[in-house]
Amino acid sequence: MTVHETTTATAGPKKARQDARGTKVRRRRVRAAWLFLTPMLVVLALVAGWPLLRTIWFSFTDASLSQMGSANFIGVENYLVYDEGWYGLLADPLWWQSVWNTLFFTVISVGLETVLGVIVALVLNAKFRGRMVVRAAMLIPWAIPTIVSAKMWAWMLNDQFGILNHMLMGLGIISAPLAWTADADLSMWAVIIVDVWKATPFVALLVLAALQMLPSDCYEAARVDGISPVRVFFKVTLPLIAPALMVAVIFRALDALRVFDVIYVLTSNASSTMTMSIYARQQLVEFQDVGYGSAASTLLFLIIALFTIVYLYLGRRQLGGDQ
Amino acid sequence: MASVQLERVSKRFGSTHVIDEVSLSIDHGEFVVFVGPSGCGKSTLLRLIAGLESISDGDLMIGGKRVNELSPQERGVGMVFQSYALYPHMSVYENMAFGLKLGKASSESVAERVNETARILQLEALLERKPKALSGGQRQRVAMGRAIAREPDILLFDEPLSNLDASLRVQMRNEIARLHGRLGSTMVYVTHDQVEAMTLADKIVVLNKGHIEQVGSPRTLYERPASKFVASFIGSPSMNFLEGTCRSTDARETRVELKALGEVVLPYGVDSNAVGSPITLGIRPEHLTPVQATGSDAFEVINVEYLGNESCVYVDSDAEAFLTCRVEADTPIARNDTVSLRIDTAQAHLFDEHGQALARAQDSAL
Amino acid sequence: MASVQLERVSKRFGSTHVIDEVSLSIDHGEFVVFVGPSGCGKSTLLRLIAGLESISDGDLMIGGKRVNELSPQERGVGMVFQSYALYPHMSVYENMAFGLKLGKASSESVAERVNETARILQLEALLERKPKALSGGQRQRVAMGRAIAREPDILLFDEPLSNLDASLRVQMRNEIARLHGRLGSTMVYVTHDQVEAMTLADKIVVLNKGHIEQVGSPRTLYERPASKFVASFIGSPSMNFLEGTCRSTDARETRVELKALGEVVLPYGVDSNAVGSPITLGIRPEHLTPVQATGSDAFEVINVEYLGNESCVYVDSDAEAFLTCRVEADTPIARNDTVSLRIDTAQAHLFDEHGQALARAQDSAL
Amino acid sequence: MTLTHLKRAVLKLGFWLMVIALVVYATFPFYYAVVTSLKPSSEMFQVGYWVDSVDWSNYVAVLSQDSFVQSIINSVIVAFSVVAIALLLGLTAAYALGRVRFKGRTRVMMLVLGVSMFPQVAVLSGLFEVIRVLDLYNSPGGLILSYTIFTLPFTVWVLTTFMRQLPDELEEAAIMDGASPWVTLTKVFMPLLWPAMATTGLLAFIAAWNEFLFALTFTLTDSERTVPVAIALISGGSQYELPWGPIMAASVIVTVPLVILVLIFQRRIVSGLTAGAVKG
Amino acid sequence: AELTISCGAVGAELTLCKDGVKQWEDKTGHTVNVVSTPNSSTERLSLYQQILNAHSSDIDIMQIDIVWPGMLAPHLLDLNKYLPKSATEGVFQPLIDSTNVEGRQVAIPWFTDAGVLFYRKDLLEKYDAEVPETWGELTDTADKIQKAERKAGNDDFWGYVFQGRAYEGLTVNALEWLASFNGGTIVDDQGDITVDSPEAAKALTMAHGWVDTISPPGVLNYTEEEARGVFQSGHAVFMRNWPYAWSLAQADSSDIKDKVGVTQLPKGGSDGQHAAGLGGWNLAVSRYSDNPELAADLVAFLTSPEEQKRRALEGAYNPTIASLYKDQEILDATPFFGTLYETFTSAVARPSAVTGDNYPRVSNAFFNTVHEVLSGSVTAKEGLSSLEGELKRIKRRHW
Ligand SMILES: Nc1ncnc2c1ncn2[C@@H]1O[C@H](COP(=O)(O)OP(=O)(O)OP(=O)(O)O)[C@@H](O)[C@H]1O
Ligand SMILES: Nc1ncnc2c1ncn2[C@@H]1O[C@H](COP(=O)(O)OP(=O)(O)OP(=O)(O)O)[C@@H](O)[C@H]1O
Ligand SMILES: [Mg+2]
Ligand SMILES: [Mg+2]
Repeated sequence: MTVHETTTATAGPKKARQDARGTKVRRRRVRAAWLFLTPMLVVLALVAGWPLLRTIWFSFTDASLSQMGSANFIGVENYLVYDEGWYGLLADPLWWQSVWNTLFFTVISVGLETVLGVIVALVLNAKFRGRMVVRAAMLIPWAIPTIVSAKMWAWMLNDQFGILNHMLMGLGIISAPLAWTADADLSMWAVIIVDVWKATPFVALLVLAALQMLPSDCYEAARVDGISPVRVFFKVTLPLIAPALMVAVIFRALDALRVFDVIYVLTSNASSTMTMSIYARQQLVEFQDVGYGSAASTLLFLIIALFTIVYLYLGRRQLGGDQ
Repeated sequence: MASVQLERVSKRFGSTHVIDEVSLSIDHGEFVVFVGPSGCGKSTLLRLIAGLESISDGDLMIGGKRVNELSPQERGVGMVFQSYALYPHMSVYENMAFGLKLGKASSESVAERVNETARILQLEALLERKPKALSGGQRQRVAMGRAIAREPDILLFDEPLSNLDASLRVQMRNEIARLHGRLGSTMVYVTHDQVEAMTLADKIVVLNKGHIEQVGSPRTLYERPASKFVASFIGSPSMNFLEGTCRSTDARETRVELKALGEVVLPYGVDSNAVGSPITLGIRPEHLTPVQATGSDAFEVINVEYLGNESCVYVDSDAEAFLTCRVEADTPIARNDTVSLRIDTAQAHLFDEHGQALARAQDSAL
Repeated sequence: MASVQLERVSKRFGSTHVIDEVSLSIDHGEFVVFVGPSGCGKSTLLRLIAGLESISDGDLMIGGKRVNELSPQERGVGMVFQSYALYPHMSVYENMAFGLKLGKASSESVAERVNETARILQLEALLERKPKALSGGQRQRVAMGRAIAREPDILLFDEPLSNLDASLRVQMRNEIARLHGRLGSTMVYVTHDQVEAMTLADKIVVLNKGHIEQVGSPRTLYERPASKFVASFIGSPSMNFLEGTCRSTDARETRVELKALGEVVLPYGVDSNAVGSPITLGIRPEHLTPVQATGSDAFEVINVEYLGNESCVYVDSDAEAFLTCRVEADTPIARNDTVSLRIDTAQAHLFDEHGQALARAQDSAL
Repeated sequence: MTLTHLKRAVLKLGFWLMVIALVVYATFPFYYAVVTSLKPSSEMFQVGYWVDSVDWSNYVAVLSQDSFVQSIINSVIVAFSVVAIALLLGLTAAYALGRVRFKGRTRVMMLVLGVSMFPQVAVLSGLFEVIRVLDLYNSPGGLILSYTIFTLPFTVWVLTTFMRQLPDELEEAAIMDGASPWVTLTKVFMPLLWPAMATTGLLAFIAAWNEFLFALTFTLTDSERTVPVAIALISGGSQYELPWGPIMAASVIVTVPLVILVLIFQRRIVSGLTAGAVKG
Repeated sequence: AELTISCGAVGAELTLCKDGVKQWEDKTGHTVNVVSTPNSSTERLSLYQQILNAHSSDIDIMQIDIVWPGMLAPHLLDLNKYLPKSATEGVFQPLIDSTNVEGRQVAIPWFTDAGVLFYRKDLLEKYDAEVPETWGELTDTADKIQKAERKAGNDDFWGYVFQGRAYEGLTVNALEWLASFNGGTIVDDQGDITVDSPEAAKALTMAHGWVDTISPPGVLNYTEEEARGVFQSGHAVFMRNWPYAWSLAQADSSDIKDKVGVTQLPKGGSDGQHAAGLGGWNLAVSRYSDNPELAADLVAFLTSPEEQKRRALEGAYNPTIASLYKDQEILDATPFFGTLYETFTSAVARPSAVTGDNYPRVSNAFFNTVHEVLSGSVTAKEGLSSLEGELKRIKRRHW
């Protein structure tokens, strides 16, 4: 809203700028805003502050699970060190492989989820009989616990007694059963299929909410103007739901960049489906190497942050607010 | 051909009857103005014609074809919404160009048309702004620009000038008239502005509580209102009404005994059935002249309103409401004066108990 | 004490100067009307007074206290928004009661106050409806009800009656006047309606492009406009302007040579510096009378507009624009007639090259 | 006329085909889970689209465990508390972030987002320590607190986005009516944000309902565990044997409340809430 | 006092444990809480580590995998200090070795497991084939029967299924192959890396040859259950699995009831050896326990011969005490225990003790390499030599 904050830095003599920045009302409003923010920030600091700082700290130590107390500071050795050949995270081809896998997975699955989610949301937004039930039905994939749904899909994707192969073969699309989760070429796609299936409702629900909040009267104008629904969608609906869609995509992308359980349950942690999170977990949990694992987590954090910032920068107009 | 026929069209919202068996015929190229009290159903009627609301009952024909079930785009209408309904994320230019691009117009001709419309509406300087950064009147002009830039067969205007200042309103009114002349399209126009209604309309439709009170040319409505409602609604300040009784009537004159002003003789005859029954005499402010009080029939002046070009004198008539007289701006009459009232009897209207105008004997067609 | 002083108040949106060093003083209990062209900054000025926009420069005082930094509630203002801004999820009743309840009024007195307001605004039957199910005019009345129910010290109205029909508007106008009398609160009112401005205002402020053109009583503005802008803006149809040259002036009369109408003599003197320089003569339509053409100075009638209570005659003057004359409704003049024009010279105004009114010699105060 | 009718019919048909396709796509795995859960364990390794004979034994087995029922109760408590906290804190924060322009707003937004950028395993042990310090280990409180780490950023962002879209004039009107920010938020914005709140609430609820890693790590005894852990702990006779039937039955059981919840919540996801508010 | 024990997950295992605990409770009058833990051993491990790292006393006694003692040792109690020597008497030596870290007895073996070969008696009979003694024989027989069965219309029939997913199970499987060819156990007792040997290459090349010929391509993602699924639904003739599959295959609802045989895993060649991967679970006591003596006592009770016998009888859990394999009662209940005695005594342990903390890395590098070899993305030779490099790299951090 424009109350008391409208004087922007674009123009106007210096005095005015200071004046506007310093007004009591504005200050009071800002104070109220911080007051409103505080509970959230306190809770977040409480739950996230220590764990995150700790992770970052450990990434510079040689801590291991069995001797966490006696961790030594080793600088960036976990990241990169020369000791008759390069060692460390940045020199590990598996890490780079997992970065690439993660990005591939994220781009493809979030892309598909977005498109599909918008389509589903449009359908759910239409008025028809039984809409309630369909809405509930569409949410089911998201509602099933990931560990269960991943197992369920593992079951359905099973090469021998999986129903998917059975169906595809019944339809004559494939002649021999495919080893969805074992075949290095297919396993990533299997994971993507499952993730898209699972996360589409998330996008759909958010977009649905955005669709419901649209101003209704300019749609009437579009109808009278005789604009085709497709054009209305791209020129009116899409720009108007863009902020919500962007947020949905951000959170989906964050989840996808940190993807873990689906892959963990569905495929072996072979290099073809190794993601950054799995890599980090492997180091942290399976290999007991808290230092190295924390380094991987921190790097993962940095990569995500980088992407997020780029993404937000590109989409800043959609999100409105700070120009 | 863009004629519009409504045949016993009704609209209900739940149990509220908003439009009640309205029948109306609008010729191709005609300019029809809807007037009526706030909430009487004008916008609803426009929305029914546009196809934005479903018709509960009755038929709507456009160009002779029943269109009840057609979508707005199939009806070939354009509309200026009372609530503007601008696209919030588009600039003024885009708002106006959006509907145009559809017609596969080349982008040059789109630009040309939009710029021309913007010029007419004096929006040239604002083309890059978003609706949020516009004043109320500017938004309204954008809403109008959007509809007229498309030049559709049927144009529906819902109070398109209500938020403009008087001089801009006059200009816009002229532009609309010119547009009507140029396009020859059918226009349906809702307004609360007396002057707009009178000057633009080929035909004025007076609506009241969802039904049509009277349809006619501006002059007919003003000079021969079919009912007390129309008489009071058209013309501002409103017509004065005086209760009384019809004493006698013949072909040439009618005697009426008024409670407040005593007996007056009107120079025309009315339906003889009215004799002896209660009657209401209507007289417009400009036909009621206050003069220096002459003895018995003296009334007190409650207020004198100066309007610049004229003044209004409010007189306490002992009747239900004050009587309003329209006088020159620099009238010597002041508050608390006592005045007599002179009625221009030729301009007086008579209404029966039910508010219907009494038919004049050998009334010449207007 | 709810007097309002603006001292060199400015407002900028980015680089757009919307309000430019406006100084204005409004007394306690005064009724001030803002008028001005669409987009001139009226709403912005109201919003500055309300505290909804920050003041870029200058001081705003309420009751003698600088309030630039106070929040709206501390200023004790109520406002009717041009865009209504109704709470869409609340019924009409709740919309009006919301502010009252926040004011910690007892629920009984809230109900009483809301019902009374609803009665005044003729909204009783709609109290349970949501804004969505209201007509434009009904919404506007709710917006007004919300502000006046609270009876604040300062009431700001932004075009509160623009979507109402003429007769309702007259009633509402009277209600506002009555409310003003009863509450004695300071009222600032934006309108495009000439009649509202003239009848309600103690003082009219004419705004143009963010600065004040003239402040004065309705009569002053109408009869002694300080500039061509004010002259053209106040009064509808607008004043006619004729180009010419000042030939001579003395204490009692001024001779002006008009391009279109030849020499006219005005019965008052002006600043003698004007002699010899180009000049504009302004004459209101009601003071320009078309008469049967008498030889040489004959003009063609372009159009005659019938307005019910009067007619407008548009005459082609060879000057830039048409000349408008206001005549009786049943004028015999018709399109394409030729007419001569008679000027009521006592009512003519003179403006210099820059559009400023020429000071009249020994001008009596109005 | 007939042509338009035909066109409309075709469009309608296409629409319904689409609906059906989407429903099948979304629910087939669940359907398959239901089918599997109703099969006796002997038919487990056979592909079958239908249930020939209904066998409730898996359900009986699951529900007869007290701890499973208890875990559903725990999940309900945890998920509802998480949603309540997330919505409350999210709404207030969204008001500040979406409606007030102040320096550092973007930074706060990014900070909030940053919390969701670390992999869960990385924060696990730190969070474990925090929870132990706060003495919330093995109690619903620990889960409720830890779940805010992923529900809160999401809620804050979504609500902020939606909050920004509400017309400015409404807040201005509230200000003129003398409403404090808190009243504006609760009385004016909240009712208008129902679609967004129902959505985020639902998503947060499901996220909390389904969370596994924290729930596993921060609880120890059966009486404190939540549903996903309970499901994960269902096992067969030996380490390697996966008891598909009971797992599927349990999954179906815990999904049903969610479906009901969706049916309830989605009534709030209605359109046109702001219609009629402002002109222009 | 109150103790907390984590043993097994829900199911028969848990019931057995609870029964045992109950007896101890009755005997001593203390109370014991039994908490269930995730079925997946990695998840269980990370849970333990969370708790142990927090020095929490929440769990006193833990059931830990045979490969974990090396990792968890710092957090575990030296049971020698609390228990008499007799507590580990008669236990298989490899198991004792694996639980003794730097002289500290950090856990007591509770039950054991070893890889065995399941085969379809009926099919071998039908096609007149012998139970294979070497991998070569197995390959031939499997191939033959698979071809014949497919011809007979059994389209998705396969010769041999095992655990090929890149996970700990593959380490065990591949270790068995290597050992059966005398290819060592990746890292020897001294900690030297021995994996890059011609024998190992041979073994892996052979295994690679199975994929998509006698083993389904999906085997690369099989764990125990997937393999059992294929075998138990009658779609394979041979299967490598743990003994647990026996009782399931013999269950009434099984398709192959009474058609199954169990034997030792084949030798690498005529000069090879039968090598079974060693699995199993131990009981350990947390150092942070408030009642270490009691906890140790409970461990001793649960691992006592009597208790192990009960578990063998009621749940077919393989005892860790050699003498119990001669117990007639046990042999009557589970006849194949006798045939497997050899297997258990000669089972090959994974090099977890010697690599300690680094075992998971070693195992991970190993099964990843094997998986790559199996899926054909590298040859066995290349894979092993790069594995050696990788292991050296890991060893850099000293094991
Ligand atoms: N956010 C903004 N950014 C830039 N310009 C703005 C913004 N808001 C308003 N304006 C401009 O400021 C000027 C004054 O606006 P304001 O709403 O005060 O006009 P107004 O006098 O109320 O007009 P109207 O009679 O049409 O309502 C307009 O020209 C408008 O375009
Ligand atoms: N959705 C609805 N449900 C119930 N009544 C409605 C609904 N929409 C409109 N109405 C009522 O229908 C009547 C006609 O509304 P409409 O908008 O057509 O009035 P209008 O003539 O355009 O009035 P105005 O001049 O005030 O714009 C009004 O009394 C209004 O309250
Ligand atoms: Mg309307
Ligand atoms: Mg305005």
